Amino acid sequence: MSVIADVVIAALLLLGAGFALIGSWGLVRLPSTMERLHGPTKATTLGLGALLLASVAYFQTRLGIWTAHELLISLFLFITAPISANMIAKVHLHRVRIGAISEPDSIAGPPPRPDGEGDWATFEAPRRDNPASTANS
Amino acid sequence: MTLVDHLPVAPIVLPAVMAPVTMLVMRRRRIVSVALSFGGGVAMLVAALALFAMVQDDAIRCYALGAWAAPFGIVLVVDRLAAAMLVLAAVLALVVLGHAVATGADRKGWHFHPMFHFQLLGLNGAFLTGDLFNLFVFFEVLLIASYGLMLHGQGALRLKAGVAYVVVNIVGSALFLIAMGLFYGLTATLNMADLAVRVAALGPADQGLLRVAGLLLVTVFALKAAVVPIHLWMPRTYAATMPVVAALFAIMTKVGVYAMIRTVPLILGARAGAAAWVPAPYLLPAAIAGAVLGFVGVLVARGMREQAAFAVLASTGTLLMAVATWREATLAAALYYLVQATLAGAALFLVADATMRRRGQYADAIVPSPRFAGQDATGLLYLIAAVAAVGLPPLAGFVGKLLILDASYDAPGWPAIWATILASTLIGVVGFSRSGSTLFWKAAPPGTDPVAAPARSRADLAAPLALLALLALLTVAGGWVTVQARAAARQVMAPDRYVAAVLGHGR
Amino acid sequence: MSLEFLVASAIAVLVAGGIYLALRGRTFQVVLGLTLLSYAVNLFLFAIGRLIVDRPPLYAKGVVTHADPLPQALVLTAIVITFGMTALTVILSLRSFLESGSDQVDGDAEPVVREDAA
Amino acid sequence: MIGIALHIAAGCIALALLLNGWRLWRGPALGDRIVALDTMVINAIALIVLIGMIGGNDTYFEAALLLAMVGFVSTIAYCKFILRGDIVE
Amino acid sequence: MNRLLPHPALSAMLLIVWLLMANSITVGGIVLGGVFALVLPKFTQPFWPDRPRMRFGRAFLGYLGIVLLDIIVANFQVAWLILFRRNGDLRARWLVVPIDLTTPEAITMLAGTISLTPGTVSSDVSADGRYLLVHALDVDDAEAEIARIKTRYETRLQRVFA
Amino acid sequence: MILLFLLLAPFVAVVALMATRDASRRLHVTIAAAASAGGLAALLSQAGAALSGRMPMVTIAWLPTLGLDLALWLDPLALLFAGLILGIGLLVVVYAHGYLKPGEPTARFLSFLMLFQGAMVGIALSRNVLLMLVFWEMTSLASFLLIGFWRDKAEARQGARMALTVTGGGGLALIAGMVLLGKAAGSYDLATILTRADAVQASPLYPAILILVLAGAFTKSAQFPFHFWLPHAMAAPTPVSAYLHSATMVKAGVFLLARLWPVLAGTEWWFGIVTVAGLATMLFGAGVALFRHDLKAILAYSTISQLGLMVMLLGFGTGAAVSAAVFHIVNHAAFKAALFMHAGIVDHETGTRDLRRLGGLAAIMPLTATLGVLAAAAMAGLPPLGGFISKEMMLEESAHTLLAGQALLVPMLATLAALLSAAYSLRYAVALHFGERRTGDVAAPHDPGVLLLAPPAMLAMLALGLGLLPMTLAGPLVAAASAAVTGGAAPDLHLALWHGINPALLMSAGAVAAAVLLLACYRPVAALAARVPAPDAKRLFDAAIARLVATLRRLSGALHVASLQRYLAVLFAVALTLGIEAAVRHGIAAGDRPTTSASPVAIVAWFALVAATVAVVAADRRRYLALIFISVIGLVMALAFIHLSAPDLALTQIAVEVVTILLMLLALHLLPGRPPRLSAPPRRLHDGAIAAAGGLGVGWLAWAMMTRPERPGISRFHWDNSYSGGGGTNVVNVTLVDFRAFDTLGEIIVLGIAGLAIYALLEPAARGVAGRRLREWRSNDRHSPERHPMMFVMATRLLLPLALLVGSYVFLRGHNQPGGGFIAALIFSIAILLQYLASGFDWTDQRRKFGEHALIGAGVLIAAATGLGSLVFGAPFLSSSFGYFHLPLIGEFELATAMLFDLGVACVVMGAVLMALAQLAQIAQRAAKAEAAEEPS
Ligand code: NA
Ligand code: NA
Repeated sequence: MSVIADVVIAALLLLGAGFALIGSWGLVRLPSTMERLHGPTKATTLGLGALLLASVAYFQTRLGIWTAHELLISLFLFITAPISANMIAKVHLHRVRIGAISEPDSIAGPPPRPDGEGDWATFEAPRRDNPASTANS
Repeated sequence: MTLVDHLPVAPIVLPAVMAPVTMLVMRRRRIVSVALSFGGGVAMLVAALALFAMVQDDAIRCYALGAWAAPFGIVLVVDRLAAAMLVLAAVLALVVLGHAVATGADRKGWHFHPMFHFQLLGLNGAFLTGDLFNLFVFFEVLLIASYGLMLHGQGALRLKAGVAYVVVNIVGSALFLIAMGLFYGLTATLNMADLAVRVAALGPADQGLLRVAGLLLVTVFALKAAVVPIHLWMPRTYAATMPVVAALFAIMTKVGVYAMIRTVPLILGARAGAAAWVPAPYLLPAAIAGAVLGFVGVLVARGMREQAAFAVLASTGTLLMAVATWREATLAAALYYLVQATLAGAALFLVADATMRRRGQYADAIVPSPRFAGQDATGLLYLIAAVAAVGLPPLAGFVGKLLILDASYDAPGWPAIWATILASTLIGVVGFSRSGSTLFWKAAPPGTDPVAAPARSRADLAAPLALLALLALLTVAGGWVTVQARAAARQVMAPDRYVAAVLGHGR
Repeated sequence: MSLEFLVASAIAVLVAGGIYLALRGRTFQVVLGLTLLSYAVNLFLFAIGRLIVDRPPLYAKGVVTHADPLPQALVLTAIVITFGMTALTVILSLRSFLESGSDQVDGDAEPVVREDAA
Repeated sequence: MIGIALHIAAGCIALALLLNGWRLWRGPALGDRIVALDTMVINAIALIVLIGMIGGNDTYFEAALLLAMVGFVSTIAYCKFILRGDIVE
Repeated sequence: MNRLLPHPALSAMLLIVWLLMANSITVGGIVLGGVFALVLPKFTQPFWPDRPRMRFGRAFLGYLGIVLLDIIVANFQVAWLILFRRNGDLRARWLVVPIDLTTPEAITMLAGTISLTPGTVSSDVSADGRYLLVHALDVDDAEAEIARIKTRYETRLQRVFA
Repeated sequence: MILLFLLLAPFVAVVALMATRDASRRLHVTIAAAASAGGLAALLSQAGAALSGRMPMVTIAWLPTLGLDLALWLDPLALLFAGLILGIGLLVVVYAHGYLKPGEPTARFLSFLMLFQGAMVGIALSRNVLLMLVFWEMTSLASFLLIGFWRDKAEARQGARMALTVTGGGGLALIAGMVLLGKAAGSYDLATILTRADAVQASPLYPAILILVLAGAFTKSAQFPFHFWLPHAMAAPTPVSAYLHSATMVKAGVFLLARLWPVLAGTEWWFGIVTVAGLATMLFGAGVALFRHDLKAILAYSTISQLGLMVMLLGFGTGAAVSAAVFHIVNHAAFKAALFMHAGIVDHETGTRDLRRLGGLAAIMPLTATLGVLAAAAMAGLPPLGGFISKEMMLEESAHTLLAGQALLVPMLATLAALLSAAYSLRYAVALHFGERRTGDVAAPHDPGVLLLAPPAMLAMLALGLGLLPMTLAGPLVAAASAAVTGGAAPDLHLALWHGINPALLMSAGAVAAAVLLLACYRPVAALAARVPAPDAKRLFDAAIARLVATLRRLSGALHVASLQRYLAVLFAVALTLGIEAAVRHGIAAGDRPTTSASPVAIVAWFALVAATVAVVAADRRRYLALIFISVIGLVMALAFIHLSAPDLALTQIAVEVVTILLMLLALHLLPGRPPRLSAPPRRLHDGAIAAAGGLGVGWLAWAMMTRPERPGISRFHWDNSYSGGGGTNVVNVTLVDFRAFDTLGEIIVLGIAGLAIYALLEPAARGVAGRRLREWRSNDRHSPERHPMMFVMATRLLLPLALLVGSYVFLRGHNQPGGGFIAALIFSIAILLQYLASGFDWTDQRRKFGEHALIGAGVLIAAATGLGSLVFGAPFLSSSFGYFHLPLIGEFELATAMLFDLGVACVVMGAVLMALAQLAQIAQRAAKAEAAEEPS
C-alpha cells in the first residue's frame, strides 16, 4: 500500500514539477509574447495541480492526516490565472496598437476585428448596458 | 494593585486614548475636541508631577506591562530623570498647545490635536521605557508624529524639507535596528538592565561586535540629537516647520540626548569592555563643533525660525559638552541646562511666531520692516528669549553655563569646553544683538510697503511669556532644580541600582 | 556554500543597493533605496536569531529545536512600521513633486548628464 | 524514493524560476516581463508546497494560499498601469 | 429566506472553503463557518449587483468534469509543442469566437475556461460583448476550433446560466 | 534686609515702570527717583555700620551646589560705589526729566536705567564672585539697551552692538577668570577669596586668572586697546552718557580691580600689565581728547584717559596709590557727570555739540557756563578743586614708580598725561564759553530750567567741595574704602590742597603751564595731529564684523546646504567610519557555530534576489521596471522566510508587498516618465564606494553574528510560557499580542499616524499649486479606453467574499498558527483594494460602509481599552487572560483578551492601509478626470 502510494506521490511530484519546468521553458523559448503567454498559464495549471495532489497524498500517508486544503490553492489559481493572462494579453494588444512594440508580436499577426459594430474592448471602451461593460452601474 | 501603582503607564495611556478621541470628535465638534485636548494635557502634567513626587524617595520604580516580569516582558522604569523629563515635556506641551489654540494654528488642518497627543505619547514612551526595542518603537511613534506635525500647514518648502527629514530619519531607524539586532544577537535580551548585565559578561571574541553595536546605537541617538556632523538635517527642518510645532520640537533633539544619558552609563558604562564609554572620544569634539556651528548659525541666519533652529543646535552642542565627560557633576549641570535650553528654544520659536504674525509679508525675515503693531512687546520678548538662549544673566541659560563651567573644570578637555562655551556665547551675543536690532529697532526706509494684514490679537504673546516666566522660575528656584538634577545624575551614574530595581535583587 | 553565507551576502547586496539608490537625486529612487534598505534590515534582524531550517516557532510539547521567535516578532513589527514610513514617504514625495514641480530631492539641480540622448 | 523525487521536483522548480528570471531580465516587451513575474509567483507557490512536504510541515500552506490569492493582484496592477496609467479610477 | 440567505450557492461555497481551510470537520467549525457563510454574502452584496442565477446541478458538475479532462489532455499537447515543435512550425492563430452568452459572469466563465485549457488564451472581449478574442498556440483549422469551443463549453454554460 | 531692599528697589521700579508705561512722565520720574532716593537713604542708614567695621551682610542660599549664593555685603568700598551709583543715579533721573523730549517713551528709558542701576548696585554689593558676574553681564545688557534707545539712528544701533560685543565679550572672559579664581581659592565667596592670595598667586592658574579677569575689567573700563567702544556709546542720550559712560559702569572695571586687589595685586604680572595698560590708556585718551570737536567725544576720550589713570594707580600696588585711585573715582564721578550733563545742556539749547560751532556762551548762559568751567577745572586738575588733589596724589605716586628699571619713565609720562588733560579741559572750558559768540543752530540760547541745571550744579559743587573740604566730605569714606581695597588697616590719609612744595606740585604746575602754552599754539598742533593716521575704530569694527559675518555665512551656507544627498552621505560615512574603527580596534571574527549547507534551490533563490537587486539599481530611472524587480525581491524574501522557519513573516511579506506595489504604482502614475540622470560619473563612483563599503560592513556583521552560537536568552521564556501563560502556540503571535503587546500598541499607532498624516497631505492637494498641477497633469502615454475589464471585474466579485473569509480565518487562528490581526487586516484591505482596482473609486467608495478615520480611531481605542481592562482586575496594563470554554455542539474553544487586542490591531492596519491607498487613488483619479475633461470626446 505504502509503496504504491509512494510511487504515486513520486510520480505526481515529478509530473507536476516537470510541467512547471516545461511551462517556464516555454516562456523562454517561444518566439513572441503572445505565444510565450501560453507556456506558463497552461503548464502551471496541471503542474501545480499535480504537486498539490502529491501533497495531499503525502500528508495522508506520512502524517496520517487528511489535508484537503491544497485544493483551495487550486481554486484560487483557477479564478486568478485566467485574469492575469487576459490582462497581460490586453497589455500586449494595447502596446502593439500604440506602436510601443516594434518586433513582431505574434506569429498570428495583428488580431482581426470582431464582426459586430465596434472594436475589441481594449481599443474601444464598451458602451453601457452590454455584457462587456461592467462596474458602471 | 491600586490605581496609584498604575501611574507609570498613565503618561502613555492618556495620550494614546486622547489622540483617537480628539480625532474622532474633531471632525464634528472642534470646541469639545480642544477642551479634551487640553484636559488630556493637564491630566498628563498631573500624572507627570505625581510620578515626580513619587520618585523623590530615590527609589526606582518598575512597571511590568502585561505582568511579564523583566527581562521577559517590557517594563517601564521611572527614575528621577525619567520623571523630570515627563514633567518638562508636559509643561512644554501645555504651553505649546495653548499657543496653538490661541493663534488658531491648530485649525490649519484638523489633525493637529491627535498628532500632538501622539507626539507626546512617543516622547513619554521614550522617557519611560526600559526596553531597547520598545525604545525603537517609541522613537518611531514620535518621529512619525513629528512628520505629521511638521507638515501641518504645508507649503512647497516645508514639503521638500519634510522629505529630507523623513528620509534621513528612516535611515536612522534602519541603523537603530541594526544596532539593536547586534545587541540581541550578542546577549539574547532586549531589556536594558538585562543588557547591562549581559554586556558586561561578554567574552573577548565578542568585543568587536559589541563596540560596533554601541557605536551605532549612539550614532542613532546622535542623529536624533542633531550632533555634528549628522545634524545637517535639523536646521532646515526646524526652520521650515510651523513655529508652534517647532517649539514642541525643541524637546525632540533633547530626546536623543536623553537616550544617550539613559543608555550609555547603563549599558555602555565602565563594565562594557570594548564598548565602555564608546561615544566619549567622539562626542566632545562633535559637541564643540555643534555649539560653535549653532551660534554661528544664529549669527548668520536670515530668518528668525532659522535662527531659533540654530540656537537649538547650539544648545544641544553646549549640553553635550557637559554630557560627554560622563561625570556625575557635569551630568547634573547638563540636566539643568537641558531643561532651560528646551524652554528657551521653544520660547524663541514662539516669539518668532508672534513676530511673524505681526509682520505680514515680512514674516520672520531678519530685515528691517515698517513699524508694526506690538513691536515693543515682541521685541522685549525676543530680547528675553535671546538672553535665555545665549546664556546671559540673569536667566537660567547663564546659570546653566556657569554650572557646566564649574562642573567640567578638571575634566579631560576642559579648556576646550570652556573656550567653546565662552567664545560661542560671544558669537551668539553678536548674532542676537544684530538680528534683534535689525528686527525691532531698525525701521525700513520710507517708501517700503506697509505691513499687510498683520494679526492684531495679543493672545499669541501669552505662551512665550509663560515660557519666559518658567525660565525665570528656573533661575530663581535654581537651587532646588540643581539639587534635583544632581540627584537624577547620581541615579543615572549608578547603574547598579537601576539594574537591581528592574531585575530584582535576587540576581 | 552555506545558508549563512547566502543570507549575509544577500544582506550585503541589498544594503549596497539601498545605500546607492538612497543617495540618488530623485525621490522615487530614494524610495526604492529605502525599500531595499528595509529588506536588508529585516533580513539582518531576522538573521540575528540564527538560521534554523524548517522549525517554525509553533509551540508543541517536547519540541526542542525551533527558530527564535523573538527576532521574528521584532521583524514583524519592523515590517509594519516600515510600511507606514514607506507609504508616508511615497506620498510625501509625491505631494512635494506636485507642489514644486520637481521630483528632485535637492533644490538646486546638479549638472545634468544626458547619456540617454541617443 | 519520495525524498529523491521531492528534491528533483524542487530542482525543477528552481530551474523554472531561473528561466523566469531570465525572461524577466530579457523582456523584451513589458508583457513578457509581466508574464515572467506572474509565472515566478506560480512557481513560488509550487516551491512553498514542496518546502512544506520536505519538512513534513503543513504550516506553510497559508503562505501558498495567500500567494495564490493575492499574487495576481500585483500582476493586474502592473497591467492596468500600462493600460490606463491610473490603476484606480 | 432570501433576506437571510441571499446567495445560497455562495454561502455553500464559503462554508466548504472554510472547512477546507480548517482542514477538519467539527461541529464548532461548521457553526463558525456557517456564521461567516451567512454574514459575508450579505455584507458583500452591494459589491455584486445583478447577480445571475446559476444552477449547480448536473449541468455544472458535467461542465467541471469536461474542463478538468480537457485541461489534463491539453497540458500534454502543449507540453509536446513546447518541447519538440520548432518555432517556425507553430500555427498560432487569432480566433474570433462569437458568443451567445449574455451575462458578464457567464462570458467570464467561458473566457476563463478557454484560458485554463492549455493552448488557448482569452485575450479580449469585443466592446459590444458579443465576441471573444482568443489566441491559440497551434491550430490547424480555426473554424473547427471555434466550433469546438462553442459546443463543448458555451452550450453547457448556457445550461448552467439558464 | 536693607541690603536686599537696596538691591531690589531698582528692579521693583523696572516692573512698576513697565506696568505704568502709558502713565504720565511725572509718575515715571517719580517712580525712578523714589527708587534711587530710597536706595540712597537706605544706604546712608547703613553707612555708619559699614564704616565702623560692623559690615551689614545678608546671605540667601540660591544655588548651593554651585556655590552661588545671593550673598551681599556692604563694606566701605561697596558703600562708596553704591553711593556713587545711587546718588548720581538720582541726579540723572531728575536731569532726564528735563532732557527727554515730549513724546519720548520715558517709561522705557527709565526702566532700562533702573535695570542698569540695579545691576550696578548688585556688582557693588556682591559678596559672591559668581553673583557679581550675573550683575556684571546685566550691566552690559542694560548699556546695550540704553545706547540703542534712539533705535532709529544707525549710530545708536551700531554703538549699542559694539558696546555689547566688547563689554559682553570681556564679561565672558571674566566669567572664566572668576570661576578659575574660585577654583584656585577653593570658594566663590568673595570674603574667603580675598584671604587666599597666597593660594591663588601660587596656583599655576594665576596668570590665566589674571589675564581673564583683566580682560573683563579692561573692556568694561575702556582700557586701551579695548577703548574704542566708548566713544561710540555716546550715541546714547546724554543722561546715559553721564551715568553709565562716565560715572558708574565704566568704573565697574576699576571697581573690580580694586575689589580683587588683595588677591591678585602685588605680583610682577599684575604690576606689569595693569600699570602699563593704565598708563597707555591715560596718555592715549588724553591725546585724542585734545583734538576732538564733539563735546561728548572730548568727554568720552577724557573718560578713557581718566580711567587709565585709576587703573594705573591700582597697578602700582601700593596703599597710597590705592587711596589716590579711590579718591579719584569720587572726583571723577562728580566732575565728569557734571560735564556730560553740561554738554547735554549745551546740545539741548543750541542744537549742536560741535565745539567749532560754539563759543562765548558765558555771556548768554552764565549759569551753565559757571558750572561747566568749574567742572572742567576739576578735570584739568586745578586748585582748589578735588581733581587737583587726586592728580597730585597720582603724580606723587608715579614719582616713586620704577618701570622696566627706569625711574623717570612713569613720572614723565604721567606728567605728559597731566599736561594733555589740562589742555583738553581748558580747551573745553575756554573755547566753549569765551571768545567769539557762536550759538550753533539756535539764535539765542539761554540757561535751561532747574531740572536740567540743578543736577550738574550739585555735582559741580561737590567737585568744588571735594577740593575745599576733602577730609570732611570724603576722608573717612576714602580711607575706609582704601583699607577695604588693600585689605589692611586704614591708611594714613591726608587729603589736602597743600602739601608743601614737592615733586608732585612741580610736575603739576609744569604740566598746567605747558598746557596753556600748547593751547596757545593749538592750530598748528591740531593740523599736525590731523596728519597722524587715526584708524576709525567703528569702521574697522563694523567692517571686521561684516567680513566675519559674510565669511561665516558663506561657510555655514555651504555646510548647511539643503541637500538630502549630503545628509545621507554624511550619515552613512559616519556610521561606516565608526564601524570600521571598532572592527580595526577589536577585530570582528566569524564564530564557530556550524553552518547549514544551502540547497540548490536556496542558491537559485539567492541568485534571483541578487540579480533583482542589481536590476533595481540598474533600472533605477526606469521606475516601472525597477518596481517589477522589487516584486521579485519581495517574492524571494517571502520564500526565504518560509525556508527559514518564519511563516508569519512570509505571510506578512507577501501581503505587504502587494499593498506596497499598489501604492507605488499609484504614485508612479503622477510622476514624470523617465527622468534624465542627475549625477555625474565621479559622484556615482563615490556613492558606489560608500554603498559597497556599507554593504560589506553590514553583511560581515550579519555573517559574524550568524556564525556565533545562540545564547540562552529571554526567548526561551517566551517559548516555555507561550501556551501556558499566553494561551497560544504561535509563539510569534503570542509575543506580539501578549509578551510584547506594548510594542505592538506603539506599532499600530505608528501606522495610524501614518494614515492620518497621509490624509492630511493629500486632502488639500487638490487646491493651490498642487491642484493646478494635477489639473494640468497629462500623461504622455496613450492609454486604452477601457476602464473596467470585464473578466477582472467579474473575478473580483467572487474574490471579495472569499478573501474576507480567508482573512477572518487567518485572524482567528493567528494565536495558534501563522496569522493574526495584522495579516488578516492586510488581506481584508487587499480584498477591498481589488474592488477599487476593478470597478473604480466611486463605485467602490459608495459601497464601503466604514471610514478610515473611524477604523484607525476605533482600533487604537480597542487596543488601549483591552489593555486598560486588566486594570480592573488589578493587573498591569495589557495583562492578558484567556480561557477554554465548552459549549454543547460546538465543543471546546478558546477566548483570549489578546484576540480583542488583535482586533484593534486589525482595525488600525486596515484603516491606515485603506487611507493611504484610497486617498492616493482619489487624487490620481481627480487628475485622470481632469485629463479626460480636456480631451475632445
Ligand atoms: Na486555454
Ligand atoms: Na508581488
